[in-house]
Amino acid sequence: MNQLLFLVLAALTVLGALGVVLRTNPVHSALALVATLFLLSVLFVGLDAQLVAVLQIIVYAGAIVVLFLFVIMLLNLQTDVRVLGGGTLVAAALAGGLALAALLVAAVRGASPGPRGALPAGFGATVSLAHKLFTDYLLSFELTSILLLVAVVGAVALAQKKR
Amino acid sequence: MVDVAIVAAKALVVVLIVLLTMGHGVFFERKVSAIIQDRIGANRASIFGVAALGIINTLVADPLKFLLKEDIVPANVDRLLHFLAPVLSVLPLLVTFAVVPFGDVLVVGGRSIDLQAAELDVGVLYVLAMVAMAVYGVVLAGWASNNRWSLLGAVRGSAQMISYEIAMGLALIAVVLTYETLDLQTIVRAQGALLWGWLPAWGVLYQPLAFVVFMTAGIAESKRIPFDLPESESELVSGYFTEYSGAKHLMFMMSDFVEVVLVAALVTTLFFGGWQVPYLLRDGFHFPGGSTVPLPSLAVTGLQVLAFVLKLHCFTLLQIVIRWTLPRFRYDQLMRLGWQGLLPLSLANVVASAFVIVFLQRPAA
Amino acid sequence: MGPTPLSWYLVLSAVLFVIGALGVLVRRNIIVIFMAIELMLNAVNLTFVAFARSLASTDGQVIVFFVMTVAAAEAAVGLAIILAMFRNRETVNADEITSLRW
Amino acid sequence: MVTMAAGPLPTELLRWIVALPAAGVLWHVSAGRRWPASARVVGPGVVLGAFAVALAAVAALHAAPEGAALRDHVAGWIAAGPFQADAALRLDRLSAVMTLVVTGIGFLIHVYSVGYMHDDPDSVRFFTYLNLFITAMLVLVLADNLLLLFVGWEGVGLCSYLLIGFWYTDTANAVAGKKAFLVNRIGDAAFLVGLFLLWNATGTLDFAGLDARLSDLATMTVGGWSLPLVAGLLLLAGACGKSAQIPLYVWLPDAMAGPTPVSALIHAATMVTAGVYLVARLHGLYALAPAALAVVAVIGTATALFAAVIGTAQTDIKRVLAYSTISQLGFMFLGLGVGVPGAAIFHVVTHAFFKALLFLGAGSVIHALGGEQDMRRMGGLARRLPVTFWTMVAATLAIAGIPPLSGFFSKDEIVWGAFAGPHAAPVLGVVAYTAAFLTAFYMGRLLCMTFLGECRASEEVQHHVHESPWTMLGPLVVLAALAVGGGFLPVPRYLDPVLGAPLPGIAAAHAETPAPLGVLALATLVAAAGLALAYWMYVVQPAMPWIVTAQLGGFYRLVRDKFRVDELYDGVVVRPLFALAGFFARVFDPAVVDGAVNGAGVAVAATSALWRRLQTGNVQHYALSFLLGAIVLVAWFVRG
Repeated sequence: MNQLLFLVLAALTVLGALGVVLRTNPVHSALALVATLFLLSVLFVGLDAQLVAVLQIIVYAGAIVVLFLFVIMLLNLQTDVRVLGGGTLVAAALAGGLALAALLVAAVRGASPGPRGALPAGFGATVSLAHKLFTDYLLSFELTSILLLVAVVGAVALAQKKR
Repeated sequence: MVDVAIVAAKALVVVLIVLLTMGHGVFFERKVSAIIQDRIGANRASIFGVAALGIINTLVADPLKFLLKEDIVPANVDRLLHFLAPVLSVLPLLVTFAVVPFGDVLVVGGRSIDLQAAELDVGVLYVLAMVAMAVYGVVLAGWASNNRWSLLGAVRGSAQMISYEIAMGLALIAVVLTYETLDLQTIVRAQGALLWGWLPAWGVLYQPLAFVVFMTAGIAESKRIPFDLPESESELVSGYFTEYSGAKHLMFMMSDFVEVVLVAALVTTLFFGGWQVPYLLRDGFHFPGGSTVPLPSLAVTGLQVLAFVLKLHCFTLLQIVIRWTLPRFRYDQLMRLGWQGLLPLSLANVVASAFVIVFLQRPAA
Repeated sequence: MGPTPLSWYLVLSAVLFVIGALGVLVRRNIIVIFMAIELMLNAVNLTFVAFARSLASTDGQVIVFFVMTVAAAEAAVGLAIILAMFRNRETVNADEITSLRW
Repeated sequence: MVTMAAGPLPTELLRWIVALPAAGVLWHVSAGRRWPASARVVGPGVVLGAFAVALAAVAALHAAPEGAALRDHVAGWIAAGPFQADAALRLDRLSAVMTLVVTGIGFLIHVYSVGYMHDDPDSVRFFTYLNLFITAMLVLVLADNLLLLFVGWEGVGLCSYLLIGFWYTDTANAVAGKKAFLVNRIGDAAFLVGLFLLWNATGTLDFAGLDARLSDLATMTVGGWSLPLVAGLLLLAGACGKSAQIPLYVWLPDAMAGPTPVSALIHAATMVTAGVYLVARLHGLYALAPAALAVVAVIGTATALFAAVIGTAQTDIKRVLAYSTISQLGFMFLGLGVGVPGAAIFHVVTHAFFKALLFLGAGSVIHALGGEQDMRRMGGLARRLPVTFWTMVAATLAIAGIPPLSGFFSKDEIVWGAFAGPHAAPVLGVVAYTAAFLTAFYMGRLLCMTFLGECRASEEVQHHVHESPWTMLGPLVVLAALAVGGGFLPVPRYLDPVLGAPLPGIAAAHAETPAPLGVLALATLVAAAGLALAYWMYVVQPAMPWIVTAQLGGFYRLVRDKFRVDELYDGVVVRPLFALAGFFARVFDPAVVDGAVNGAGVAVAATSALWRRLQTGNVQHYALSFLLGAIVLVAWFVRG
């Protein structure tokens, strides 16, 4: 991907992420999250991951964040009065977060580009991913179905009104 | 440069087709409802005495009125989101048409142009993704309006859309299973085959159940009667767009109709051969009896686009007839239909399709 | 302007991850905390996809698929818990839901 | 004689010998509740089956070269590092004799039990235990290594306990069972230590492996003592417990609390001979430790005399037989000790015949008298119970040693071994003669008091006296035939190949010199004298016992009270132990043990009172510790 394009997208993504964390209104946070996820999906397309990009929109933007919004509306949440947790916690978290950021960037900066050679035909296409899913990752794939089933049952059981 | 121009041209054609069908849809809406209810319908506005069966009224006067009305933004609303909501509700739907093919290939000056605005490997998923995005318009409109009715409408709307998206997606999966591709153009091409030498192998023959489910879910997605609970004027004033007026209100109205056209386009593409004209191949007609009528390539393409637009009109009309025929559901009925009716039905359809496909290895197409 | 190096993606991912982590730590609203968790997951997804591209192997993308599945399950169950909790406690503030302790 | 086809021996037969009674147990446990009557058929049936299979296996053994053994490796059992013990069975001539005795006599007693336990509501449980006992006993005698033998050893101990306390609602029975168990535990502990020693020294517990290491063992020492001596004495302690030898014999008389078939099968014919079998099985080891053998001989002789003396003063018919058993087991130990294990095993066999017969006969009498066991309220039953009487006569003559009945041959071999065996000790021979005389006397006394003279039972009881059913009499007759003719079985010669000298030059071969005629005559004379004295005292001159007891006075009371050994043990062992336990229960446990436990609890509680401040319940505080952990991890990765 073009470096300039990347920088623009990255800046927007970071802005979106900051929006998620800093906006006091949960609906705004959710929208910032959607924007971030959408931008990430664009980055994915730039990384030749078309299927993942589309799934990102369907699953995250189309389902998960809508669910968030739905719950926010159901609980009729308004702008937070007190946004942050206790002062000690915030201070410790900020210090820790900065340390982690510094460490991660330090760890990552020198990452070797890896064998960047020519991409195999159909890289990131549905067929190649599906093939991987149903061969190498078959067990994990089937297990996720169980996970989802459990999640569905659990969510229904939890959200149900007690009789 | 030429490529960019071609893409722009294709996009323009798509938008034109959509706008055309939508305009006709609006007109049908007024006139067909009048016929159904045994009245005359829109006939007031006229230009120099020409009412043109109400076309002036529906396609000129009404939009003008909307556009020229004052844009009222209530106090204490989230202005940015209030503005964004109508855009977000119509934009994803329009963008979806990018992957709908409206013709085969157009051969111009040695160039073969695929008549599909965006050739996407994951077309079907793209459709699902964009349809899913449409929820945001509803949700934001309801929430940003700072109005009880709006919020309730938005909650209803988002729940309804999410619920029916699932059935819609599962119906699409059955279709994908049948054609073994996610590309809509490929799906349409596969429907050009003939069964037993004479019957066009349209998707509805392979997936009748998926068609019914998809159509129902599509109508529910468009939030029109009998699924119009998010706006249900007798309960929620106007639902999530109660606080909208003028051009923004028009955009919500538009998004309803765009959705109608979108459903028509998808049904056409997936189940009724898309741009396919029976027996018409690239070099002309090849009738089952053996007789052929050779046609020039340009004529063939023209026929195909025409056929596509015609089918689009048919299914738009069908949806309008349904809208004016059925009463509104109760909310629990709506949810039961979605979760206990369509969802198990489409699931069973997917499983059955998978079995059939595995046993037959591939469909006769 | 040539193609973007891998490390740029990784730095972006690290920054997103830390923003998400900070969100989890400092916000009181538990729904926002959840969103921040999604943000962290997505930061990791970006790493996977970037490495997949860099190593020309789709395994990274497959992992993203699993991450999404888990995220969906987590969101469903998590929000159901939040709903149930809100019904009992009338609050979504993390520091007011502290009865699970000595 | 079946001639075996050339080729591998049918070793798989062995597992079926054990499996059949085990299957019987399973049947009783699973189906016995629903079809209680089936136990009467299945119980004896599986033992008969085991006997038949054992016969086939012995026939196969016969076809094999002399001294060979069938070995059936059923499964690997324990393989822990260098320690190896397999579930393997072994049939050589020694175990063949024992197996046939166990299954054969066992079958007869099972048949007898069908009649004896006919009216007992718990007969299914009875047959369950009995079959379980047969299973365990077969594991014991067929085991290929000492550890598996120990399993069978404990198994028969368990069955003994269960069967002694079979009528557990009577506290005395339960107490007797517990006593048997605890006394045996003393011996078993020593047995286990002996096993550890042997394994530590040789690295194997297989009989074949042990025999192969004998020459190494001979020179080994433990704590300055000869290892074979120490191991032999430890194993002897176990044998003393199981075979009721001084000082661990006290449980056997009390064990008569169990049903009479149990006394016959377990506490006379089979289980109590396990100690004899063990010493015979390890005769190679004992050959390396003549001092241990001497101890065996002395203990045996002392027990034989001591128990015989007590036996003369008991009035309970089963107790007389119990002391008789102890005494006869003492003879067997004497045989082992003086180096004629073949004769000892021979005596095991004949003793099984006539002692089982005696117990079953006694059972028949008790049955006829409605549960009466006191001989002072018997008498004159000969005409009323003719079959029982005549079979008892045969058994009495056999145990007394009247030729040509079986006891004469086996006992004679042992006593002659004391004079002429490889480790001859004439003093012990003389004592043995005394014990033999007493044996004849108390057996004659038993016979006379029970069957001859006036009947001293109450009118009510006399009225109901009846001969037992044929399920009970049949085994009596068969056993009587065996008791009469069993002496002609060539058991010692048959056992020579396995019980001969394990290593050349360590112990001389079994005494081949036949006993001189004079010795035989003397033995016969001693036996006849004993019987005659009993007849004279209890039939001809019924007043004599009173005169004798009055003359003996205190000594008589001492004998009647079994030399007050139980009281001695009670004072020396049991009470101090109880006192010690009381101290621990009342002082040590509350103060020290509970104090430590509670103290630990208090300490933990105090510590956690500090630590639990970390648990705020706020999920974000926990998340913060996640973050810190992540920082540490990433730092660790980045570090290099």
